[in-house]
Amino acid sequence: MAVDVSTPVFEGPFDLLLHLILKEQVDIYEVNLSLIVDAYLSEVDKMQSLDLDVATEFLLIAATLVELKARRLLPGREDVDLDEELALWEERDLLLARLLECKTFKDVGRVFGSLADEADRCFARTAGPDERFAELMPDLLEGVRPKHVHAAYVRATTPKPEPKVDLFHVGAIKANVSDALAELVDELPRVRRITFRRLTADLVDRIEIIVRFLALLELFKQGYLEIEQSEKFGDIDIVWIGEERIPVGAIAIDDYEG
Amino acid sequence: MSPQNAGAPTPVDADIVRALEAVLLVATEPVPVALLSDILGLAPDVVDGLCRSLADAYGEAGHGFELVQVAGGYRYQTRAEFAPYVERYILDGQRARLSGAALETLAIVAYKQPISRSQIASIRGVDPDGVLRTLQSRGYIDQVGRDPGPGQAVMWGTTPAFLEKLGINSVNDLPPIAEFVPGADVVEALEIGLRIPRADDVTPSAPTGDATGGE
Amino acid sequence: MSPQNAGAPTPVDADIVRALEAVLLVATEPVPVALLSDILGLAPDVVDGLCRSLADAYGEAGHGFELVQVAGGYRYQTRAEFAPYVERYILDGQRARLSGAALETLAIVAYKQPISRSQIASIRGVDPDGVLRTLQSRGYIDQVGRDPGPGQAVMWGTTPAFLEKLGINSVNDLPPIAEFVPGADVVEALEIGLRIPRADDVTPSAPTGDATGGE
Repeated sequence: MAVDVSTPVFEGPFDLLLHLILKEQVDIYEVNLSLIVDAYLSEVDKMQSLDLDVATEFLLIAATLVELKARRLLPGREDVDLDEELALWEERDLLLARLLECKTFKDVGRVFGSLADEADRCFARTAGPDERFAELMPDLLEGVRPKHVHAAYVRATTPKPEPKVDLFHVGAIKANVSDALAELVDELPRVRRITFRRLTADLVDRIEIIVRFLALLELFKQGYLEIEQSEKFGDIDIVWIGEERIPVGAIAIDDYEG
Repeated sequence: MSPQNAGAPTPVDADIVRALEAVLLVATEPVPVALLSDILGLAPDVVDGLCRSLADAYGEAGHGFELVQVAGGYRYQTRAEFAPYVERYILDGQRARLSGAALETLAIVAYKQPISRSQIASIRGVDPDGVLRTLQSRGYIDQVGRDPGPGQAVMWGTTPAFLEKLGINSVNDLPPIAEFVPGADVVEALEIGLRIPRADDVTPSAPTGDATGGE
Repeated sequence: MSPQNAGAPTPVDADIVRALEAVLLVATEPVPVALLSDILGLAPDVVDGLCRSLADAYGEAGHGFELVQVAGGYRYQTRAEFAPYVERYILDGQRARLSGAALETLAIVAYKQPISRSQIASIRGVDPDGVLRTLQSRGYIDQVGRDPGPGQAVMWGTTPAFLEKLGINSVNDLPPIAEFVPGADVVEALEIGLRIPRADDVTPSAPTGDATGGE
């Protein structure tokens, strides 16, 4: 098999998600979600020719994951908005369909690998007609002059310029959860209580907000803060309940050691 | 076992079968039935029948070579079991294997062609540019046109070299994609992995999932 | 008449005869008995006997091809009486122009000979095997030896026929390649030239590289 499934190097977020769910059989609550979201972000970052549709799609899927995880972290709510609920199901189904499609082609890829391995063992005859037929062979060099050979050599040996990467639309998405975490640990103990709206007011990109939200969830999970929402659609209050000052390194993000 | 009998079902001169063998021997790529039909002056279905009989005859006689239909034509090739000997002869014959990423991308292009890079990106969830460049430089895919819609994205398709790499005659010979859709067990596992907790679910009291999040 | 019986005089496994057929089928030049002997692990005279029996067997069975001993070794070739069909294939079935990739590979061989396929691959970034075969079958390049180093890679060079077609006496008559690294502007101009094919790009009489060809 050409595909080594045990490799710890994942090819993007779908690959990682499929591995976690199908091979490790974890549910995403157990997973450090920031890892998957970071995988998304680095793919968006890598997009060599900018493709806003694809980038947006990736971010929406990342947002769905965040929402799914948030559901399981935040205290159960008794009043559930039906529209919101349906929308979440729809997004979840979309993500599921995506993973199924990705898995389908992964499996086809494996079948292609076996076909190619089998075909590689058979060698075609390529000797061509022998010299008795030489004078019949069309002269492919008709009209070619030494200068054309020279030009072809220059073409073949000139280094190809690196394609220019145009990322100004995406801006510098350098956001990752570890950085956001460090910022929060620096900021929250001083302010003690702040609304999520204020905490993210200076952020422009939706993805930065998602990342900061993930960092908050991580802190919540580790018991450093409480999250309160007094009314539906009201502001979410973030309350720091941890130590006055903690060294940044003290907060370990659950590292993925796949 | 001899080629004289190979074309038995049709009253074809034995010399025609030998002429067929001669043409196939000098060919440097699979010869389409239409071309053989022109060269031999026989109807395409007769030629196709001759090729099949000849292939069967070689199989029964037990030769080290075989006649196969690949990439839209017939060609002679060595039988797989003699690869060790052939590789001893072809010192430079090492054949690069395709990576998992390349195979998956080929699978998508093969079944969805013509397809744009962004459609591939959204299926695989990764930027496909590097893999597309590799596959194109190895001749397995090529630009087959442009999307008529806005943006005029380059559309990709597979090449005859791809068919030869997989040893198949046509992409139509591939099994329907439905046969590869994951089974109920996989769907169920994904549903569990991505389940939406009901609103009245109790929040896990001690989210110590970190320990299991690793492996 | 099957190859199983071909080696009858010596108690040789039928599979060895098939392996012999497989090696002969992929060979692009006559295979010396000594090389066959190495590959099959049999004494040269046994191999020679096998080849003769095999040639006889093909003759009796009446194939369109034959196994013959020519200068340098054994090879498959078409039987003379089917030459008209082979000629029709050559005239009908072959493309009549050297592709850009083939011309570039030919240029690399011309300037860097003797050169191995892996050296060509590293310059062009693609597997050159198919192109090398085409160029060799046209008689423009040939194997000029083997690398004395480990692996003994086949080394390629241009032929006298190539020089004759170009109307020069020696590869030294080709325009010299400047040992300069092209500046960024040149690279960009080249890139633009490659990206936007001009109408006259398709004929060999005006390849795109002319403007930057350094004349």
